[in-house]
Amino acid sequence: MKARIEIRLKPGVLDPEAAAIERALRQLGFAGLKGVARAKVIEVELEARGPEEAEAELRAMCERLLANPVIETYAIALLR
Amino acid sequence: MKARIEIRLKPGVLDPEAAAIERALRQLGFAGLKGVARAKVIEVELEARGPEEAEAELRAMCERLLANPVIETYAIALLR
Amino acid sequence: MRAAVVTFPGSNCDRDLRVAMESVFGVPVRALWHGERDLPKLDLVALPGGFSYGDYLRAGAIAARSPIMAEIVRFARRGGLVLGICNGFQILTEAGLLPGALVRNRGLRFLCRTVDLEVTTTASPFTAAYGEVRHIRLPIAHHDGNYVIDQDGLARLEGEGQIAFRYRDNPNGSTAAIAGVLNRERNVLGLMPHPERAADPRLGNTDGVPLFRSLLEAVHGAGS
Amino acid sequence: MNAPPITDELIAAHGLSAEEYRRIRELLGRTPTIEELGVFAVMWSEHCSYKSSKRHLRKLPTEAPWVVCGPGENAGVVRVGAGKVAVFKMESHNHPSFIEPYQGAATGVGGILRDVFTMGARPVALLDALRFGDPSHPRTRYLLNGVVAGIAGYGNCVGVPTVGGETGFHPAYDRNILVNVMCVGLADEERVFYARAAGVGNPLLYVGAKTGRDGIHGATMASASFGADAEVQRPTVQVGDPFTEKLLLEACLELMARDVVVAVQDMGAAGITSSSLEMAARGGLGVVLDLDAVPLRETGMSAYEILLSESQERMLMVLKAGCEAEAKAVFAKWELDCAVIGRLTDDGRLRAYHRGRLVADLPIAPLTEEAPVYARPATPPKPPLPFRPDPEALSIDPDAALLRLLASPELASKRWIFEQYDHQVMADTVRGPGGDAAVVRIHGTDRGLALTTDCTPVYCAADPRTGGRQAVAEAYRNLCAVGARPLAITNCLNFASPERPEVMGQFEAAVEGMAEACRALRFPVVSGNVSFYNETEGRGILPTPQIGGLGVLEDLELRVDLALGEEGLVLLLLGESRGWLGQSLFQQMLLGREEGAPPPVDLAAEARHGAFVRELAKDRLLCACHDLSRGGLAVAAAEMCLAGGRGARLEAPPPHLAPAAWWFGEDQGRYLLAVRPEEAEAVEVRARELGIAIARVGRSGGDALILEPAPPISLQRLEQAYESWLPAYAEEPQGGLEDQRDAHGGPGA
Ligand SMILES: Nc1ncnc2c1ncn2[C@@H]1O[C@H](COP(=O)(O)OP(=O)(O)O)[C@@H](O)[C@H]1O
Ligand SMILES: [Mg+2]
Repeated sequence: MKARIEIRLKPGVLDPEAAAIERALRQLGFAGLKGVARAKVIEVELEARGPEEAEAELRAMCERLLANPVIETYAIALLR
Repeated sequence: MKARIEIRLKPGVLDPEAAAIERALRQLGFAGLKGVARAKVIEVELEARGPEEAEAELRAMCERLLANPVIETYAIALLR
Repeated sequence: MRAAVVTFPGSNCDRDLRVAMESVFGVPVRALWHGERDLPKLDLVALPGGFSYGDYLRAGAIAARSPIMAEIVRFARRGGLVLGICNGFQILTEAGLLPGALVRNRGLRFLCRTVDLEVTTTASPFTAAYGEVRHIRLPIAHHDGNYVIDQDGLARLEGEGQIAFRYRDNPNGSTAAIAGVLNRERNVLGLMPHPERAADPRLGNTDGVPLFRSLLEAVHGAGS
Repeated sequence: MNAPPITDELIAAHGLSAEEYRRIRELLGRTPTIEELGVFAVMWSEHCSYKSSKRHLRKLPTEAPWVVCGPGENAGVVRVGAGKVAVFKMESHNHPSFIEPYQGAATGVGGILRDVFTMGARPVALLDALRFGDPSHPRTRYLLNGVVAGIAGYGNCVGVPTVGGETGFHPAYDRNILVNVMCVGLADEERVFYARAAGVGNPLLYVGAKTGRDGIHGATMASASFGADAEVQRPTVQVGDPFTEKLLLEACLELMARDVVVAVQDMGAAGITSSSLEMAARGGLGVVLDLDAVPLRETGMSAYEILLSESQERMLMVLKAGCEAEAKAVFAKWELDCAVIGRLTDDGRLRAYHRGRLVADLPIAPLTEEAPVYARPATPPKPPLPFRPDPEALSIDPDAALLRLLASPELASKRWIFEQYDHQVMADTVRGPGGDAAVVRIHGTDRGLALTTDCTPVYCAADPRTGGRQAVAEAYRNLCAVGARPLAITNCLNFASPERPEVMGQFEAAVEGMAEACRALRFPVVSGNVSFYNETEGRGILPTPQIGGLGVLEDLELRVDLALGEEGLVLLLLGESRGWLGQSLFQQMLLGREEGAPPPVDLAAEARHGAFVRELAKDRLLCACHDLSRGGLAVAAAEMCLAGGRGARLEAPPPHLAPAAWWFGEDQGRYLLAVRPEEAEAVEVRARELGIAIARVGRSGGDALILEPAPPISLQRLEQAYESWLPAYAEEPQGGLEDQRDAHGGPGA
């Protein structure tokens, strides 16, 4: 089974990296740019008896290691 | 117009962070784990006269800054 | 010797590098701002360590697209000497002046310590003065010093003798323990260790001095 | 937007007491606006007002001929020679680091850096004093990793070397870790800037990052103890941007080198509010703010949010009128936002306008100098019960015991931590972490600053007064041990809730102990910080008056190191050994107890011994030197051997002392010196003439440490014991939320 976990900063949390990328693109002359945001994707391949089990497992991975619940949110998508 | 750019390491380039995540998950007891891969997502909002122009612009952003062609590949998806 | 050190927003070893070069070269070294679009007449341009643009996106990526880098690429293509240390090395790979790329250390942590190195070639304007001394110690201080290059690229580096320094005890997972590389023309060097932090007897290590002396001799001839 | 009515709940949520609210109403002669309530809440918070500590801090000596500026400014200023001054301070970021260790620690570094460069000084060194809970506590590993990475991530990027610090573990910090960071900067004496506003009509220039909704009410958070609901605090987490800080640092120093800046203050706790108020208050002026001019990162921010935001990497400057364009050009070069957001007035009031509305109109004095001050009830600490070990427990095999101590969390090498810190950037670090005091060259000279942080919390818990004296004395000793002349200290006083009389009793006693030591050692306090409310559900930390010491080496050539480099040196033990084991690490690690009184501190002897060691250093008689602290003689000898890669043979204990007392006693005021054999006698004679106890205890040589009559311990085994614990512990996989929930005392806990 494969899954994608997408992790991003909660709204309102400062993302200095996104701001720096936006500034750099603008300086390179991309005038139509209106905003930049970032997320990380973690793709996991795992064995599970079914989608429920997989989802529970993935959620546990996020809560225990992958996401920092204080400043980040995550979304899980099972690919199959 | 909004777009998502997904950037990942080329196959064959070792990703020490993905390796560390995999190791850590395993040590936390996620036994069914078979593999971990990572990608970064950069979401861009831009003004463009149409999807072609947007796509050309986004491609230029990737080539000129967002991706390092020596080790990375990128994929662009227009969201609207 | 006409030398300059470039300051990018976020560079933090620019002063250190100027001080070290001045102590060996015996002449003032210019400070160049990253936004400048013309280079003065120079023999050597050095890119210092630090965290240009916070190392955001990828270490060295944003700095490599600074206005001054276009000039430096031109300068290098004409045969000018270009030295990149730590973040400067990252910038040079991002700018395409050196092959390969630098990614996160294998241990994922920032690492600051003094390491044992092998001077792999003295056939370059950066390393000639090491002469018989092939085993040196220099400080490292980086988070993204893990040098990656594909098999073909590595074979080319080895075939052409472009590997300038190797770690004796690979601290960051670099391919073939590479700590510093030359371009094929041998006028551009990038290295992760910090010779400028080992150029003052008061700090207890002078193993970086021959690197700067090599440059002086390359420009002015041996015996200078 | 409708302003909420000022209810009792709202007042309590702002951390104001009913009595304080009554005073506010009386002062204003009306009900405050919500913005005004917010301003009072932060300005009268413990964090900003020092309302519980002020009366006691006055007891600390703050003056000496070399002190240029004592407490009260952003940082203390002392003369260090060659026309230079050192500007330094220590600050805590305890609560934020427990909630989000990486960002909490990172923004702590950012804040203390700004305190120093605000004064026109270039930061040249950082030190971090860290206390974590029991290593076996489920959250400790996660916090350790996050805090260290946060300090590294910020300090390394800004490019200021982290040259030293301290790291301790104790269950009392399980739910209240301590992250104290000290920053030292250098400036020309005549170019120090103060946060004193002057010149009615002068503009207030806002510089740096845009304002977002970060850390609103961080200052009140830092003054509230944790309940079971620490999660509720989450939205206030601030994220640091060291890149912007670096630009801000360079831009401010560039501007301050010109003649356009009147006063500067960083925006720390309570952001725009406290920075503008404090500058105006120091100059006896008023200020009018145009909140619409503040650069914002988020849309729809209210006046309340703009006034109280704690977004990082921001500064407020009073400029000379007419110099706005010159200032703006400098900030534009560094790609930083800046805006004139107000002016100085002569009416002693803070007035803030937002969208054409006057949202706050407050007299400044009651918010600052005249803020409430409390004489909180205090119960004096109980004297500790004596430690009466049974004699059998003290006849031990010193080799096995030593290996246990070296591998203990308290003593084990902190290399795993300090190798994550760039301790060499700026190329002036002469001695980085791993010695008694770090030594940083004063750029362009042959002089050096010696820097250390010290505190022994178990001593302070057993007897706060002695603990306070000891912390100061140990800092003094660490500076002397490298040959430096101690000049002054900064401090960070970390305690539990001041509303508990026993905690106030600890605080008073510790401050008195510090004051005695500072006076006796001519080692004044020039800056500092108080962090109260380090407790969770009534369980407090050990009293931790963390000291940051600064000294000067007139000539770097005369620096002494602890590394035992040569064969055949004579080891001399300076100071009296009575075998004090009360509160010792030996007791804790080998007997599993924390009993008795801490070792007494004879301040006159400390001063005498320190001066003597400095004299010996000046006369180049010391080949190596190390002070004795936790773990006593055996540990000091082992650390010297490890640092120099050379063994030593130490003679058997004198007959009147039990082996454990001799090898591991923690009597104060002692140093272990390595001298050339032909000079040993001269050193002994000089000591005796001064009435200082000195004894030959061994010789250097070989590749093992021998504690007679025990079998030799090879350097390899010593190193294995010393170096293995921390990396093995820290790099085990970390748990995440589950563990955090547990630590927060979540459901069922
Ligand atoms: N958190 C830390 N950051 C940097 N250096 C540290 C840290 N913790 C410990 N060290 C370094 O490790 C060495 C030993 O620390 P410590 O046992 O506190 O020394 P001492 O007993 O001499 O005060 C010192 O040089 C100190 O600077
Ligand atoms: Mg210490």
